[in-house]
Amino acid sequence: MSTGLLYALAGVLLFVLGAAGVVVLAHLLRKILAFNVMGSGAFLVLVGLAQREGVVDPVPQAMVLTGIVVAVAATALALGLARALHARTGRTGLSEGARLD
Amino acid sequence: MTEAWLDPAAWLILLPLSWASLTFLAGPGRGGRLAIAALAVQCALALGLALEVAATGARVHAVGGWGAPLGIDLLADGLSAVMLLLTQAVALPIAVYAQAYFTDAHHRQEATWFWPLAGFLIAAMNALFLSADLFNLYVTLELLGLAAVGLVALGGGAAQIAAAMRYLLVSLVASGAYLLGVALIYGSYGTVAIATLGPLIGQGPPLAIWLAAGLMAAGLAAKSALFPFHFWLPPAHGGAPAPVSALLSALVVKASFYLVLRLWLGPFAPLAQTAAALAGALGAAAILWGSWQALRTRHIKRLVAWSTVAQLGYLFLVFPLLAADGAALQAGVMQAVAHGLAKAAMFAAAGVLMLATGRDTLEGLAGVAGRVPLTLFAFGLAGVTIMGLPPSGGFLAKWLLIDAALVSGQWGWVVVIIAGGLLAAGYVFRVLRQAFLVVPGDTGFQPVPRRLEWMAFVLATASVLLGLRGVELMALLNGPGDGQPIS
Amino acid sequence: MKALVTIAGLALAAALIAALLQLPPAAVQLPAQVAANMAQSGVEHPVTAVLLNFRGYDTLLEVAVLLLALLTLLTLSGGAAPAPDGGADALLRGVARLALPLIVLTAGYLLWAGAHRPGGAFQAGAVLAAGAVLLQLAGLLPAWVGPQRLLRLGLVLGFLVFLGVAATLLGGGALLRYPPERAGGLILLIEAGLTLSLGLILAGLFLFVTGRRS
Amino acid sequence: MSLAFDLLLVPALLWSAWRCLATPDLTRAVVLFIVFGLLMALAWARLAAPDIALAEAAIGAGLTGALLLDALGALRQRRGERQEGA
Repeated sequence: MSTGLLYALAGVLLFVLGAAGVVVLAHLLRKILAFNVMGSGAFLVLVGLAQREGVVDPVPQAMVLTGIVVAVAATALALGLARALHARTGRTGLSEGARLD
Repeated sequence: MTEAWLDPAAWLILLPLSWASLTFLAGPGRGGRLAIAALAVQCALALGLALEVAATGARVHAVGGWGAPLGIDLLADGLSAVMLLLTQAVALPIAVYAQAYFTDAHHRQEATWFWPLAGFLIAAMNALFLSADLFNLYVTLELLGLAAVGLVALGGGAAQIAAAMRYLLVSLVASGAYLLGVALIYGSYGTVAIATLGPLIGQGPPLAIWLAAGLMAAGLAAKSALFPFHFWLPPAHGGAPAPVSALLSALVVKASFYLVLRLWLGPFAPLAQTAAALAGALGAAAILWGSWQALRTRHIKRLVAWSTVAQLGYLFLVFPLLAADGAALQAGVMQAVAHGLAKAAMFAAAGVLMLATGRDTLEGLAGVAGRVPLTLFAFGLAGVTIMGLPPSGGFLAKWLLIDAALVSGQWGWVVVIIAGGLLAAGYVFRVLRQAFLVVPGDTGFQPVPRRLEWMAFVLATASVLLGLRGVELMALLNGPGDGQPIS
Repeated sequence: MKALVTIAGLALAAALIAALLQLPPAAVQLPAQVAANMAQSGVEHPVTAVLLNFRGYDTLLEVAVLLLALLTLLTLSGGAAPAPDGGADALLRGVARLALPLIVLTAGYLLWAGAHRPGGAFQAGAVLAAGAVLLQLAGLLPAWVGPQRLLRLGLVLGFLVFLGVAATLLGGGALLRYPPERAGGLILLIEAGLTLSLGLILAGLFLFVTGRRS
Repeated sequence: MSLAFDLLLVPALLWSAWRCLATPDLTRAVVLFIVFGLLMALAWARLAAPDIALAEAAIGAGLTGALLLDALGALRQRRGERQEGA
């Protein structure tokens, strides 16, 4: 098994772990952590899988750089919303507001 | 063929990006006039692009001059041209509406960064409709999602922040699933250019591609609020300021639907048939559940938002019918356009009603018809489209859907479509009946800027008249000569 | 709910792993195409060539994403700004004064190095952002008191330069189509603008998260 | 040699991610996330992607970590110590 494929497989596990975390965990900060784990997993699959034959591929590497910046923007936004919600209601999760109408 | 520097496709992306940043530079709450002027130009550009595509067929703009698969291509075909037209045609009246809405004393504090956020939102949609590269589409999806979340949070109240947070989480997980799909596709074929992928997938896709298609479709369905992923939509669309709700409900959810359609008809066509029945079933469930909730809610904007959940269901009914009848594509696109115009009108009207009554409930509407008759008329006209009565665009869309279902012998869908229309009549009349109640004495209604009423009316009229001009729009989907709708 | 998610997650992971293990080699080989076009890209580092030339359009939109996140954070803080920390410690102030030239130098080096080896506008911007945060914490940055016109200009300047170059090059046949002989200079111009703006935006993401230090 | 390194790093990545999400203590979770980010930077170096390694360390672990730690403090504050929102 090549290095690339090994990390791609690790990426799959991280993605699934993170995605499940976003759904299951209640605290907003944990959801945000889980989202970041999920994103890292997808990035590892992108580069690892593309480089599974051992050839370095700058194209997915550049895509991941873009993705990391997008992820940090999303994280900052999510944290801002979480803090604003906490400041207004004292809540750190969404579940109490799950009523749809 | 025009000169490259006049290419409307490129300017439809550059222009909104520019005014988004310039209105930011101008300062909080400012830049409305610049945005409206730029949107007027964008309308002309979208129209020009549609005429060009109708005359000469799909056209490609190779960004950077490299061409796919090394570079990123922009593709303007009939489908993109229609969606671009819809986007600019809704955005311009809503911008005029927003300028008056946010000058109003009650909403001035919500105006802070509306214009730059709206500019990035529109730029993101235009870029999405034009992109022919799966990773670039991921970036446009994130841009669109973050802009939409920012707009939902604009009100600043606890309920709006909570709705924005929920929307953001759904949006991020959905884009994550989409991105993993892109990673699998790049790993499998070494490219993410849609044009290059088509023939490669046609040669018998490996398991990874099936999973990629599933992940991407699920992510996009969640972004389109397809049942059962609709739970985030009513609070987000129902709680945002009225012009924001209009943009989100009329346009943003259509963008991810467009992408599903694009992938379904394009590179994933070899896989599509397996999931067609599922997409249709979820669409049918959305129609019934969304309409039912719209019949029960006590809030005006929640009612309109639940109606969006239901109307989006019709879009997904297209998938089981596509294989049998090419008219299903036209029906779906007509539904997207008609609903876009009508829903923007409804939210615009709902915003006027809430300003006039100072309340957000249906009970508060009693007697309001005497004060804002034009708005009620606009709401009713938009309702005609939502119910699918002739001669509206909604009628044309639903008629084509029923026709496609009958041709292919799929009777079940016909029942759902007709039931959805009856339920829609129920919730539209709930609003109208309450508004026309005669109430004795002073009701204390607030005056409303006339411009708000007129914009609701313009959008509603457009959604009805669309039924008369629908043929031209649908001809665009077929391209100039060949009957092949996509590239 | 938890059990359902666990089962679905395990099934998805198993399917994905099976799919990855049986994947045949890719049909398209982009690394070869990147290598073949490096001479025309204006830079010598392949990742920078992809990021700013071959797929420069992605990067343009990505900067918009960052601006957008900042805008929403500004909305959430109600346009009100983080007040400067009055009692900043003298030691911190001294350290910040000393570190500042070093930070700017490092950012400049990373920016310049990006053309040839790992580095570039994003890494340089991150370093500048760290510097801006340091200055703010030391109370040396009165401009942060609010997103005034000058600060807003700094925040969007990199994006506007990028947009301007993209639009100007439209005359050459396509968006962002650099003439090979001028590509290096234009990319450096864009990266310089981006370094400044990204530094401010990234620092802003940190400082404007709902009224820091208020 | 390098394979041995990979076989240590991959479990460490998975373990830190798992602990980060599973630990009951929030502060620990954030610290573990920063550790995870640094391990990711190592993974990128192993994948011959030094640009990503730099960005991951600076932005992924650094900036995100700082944002998270700061948010942690804010979310711990009792409601009422901060101004009430609209």
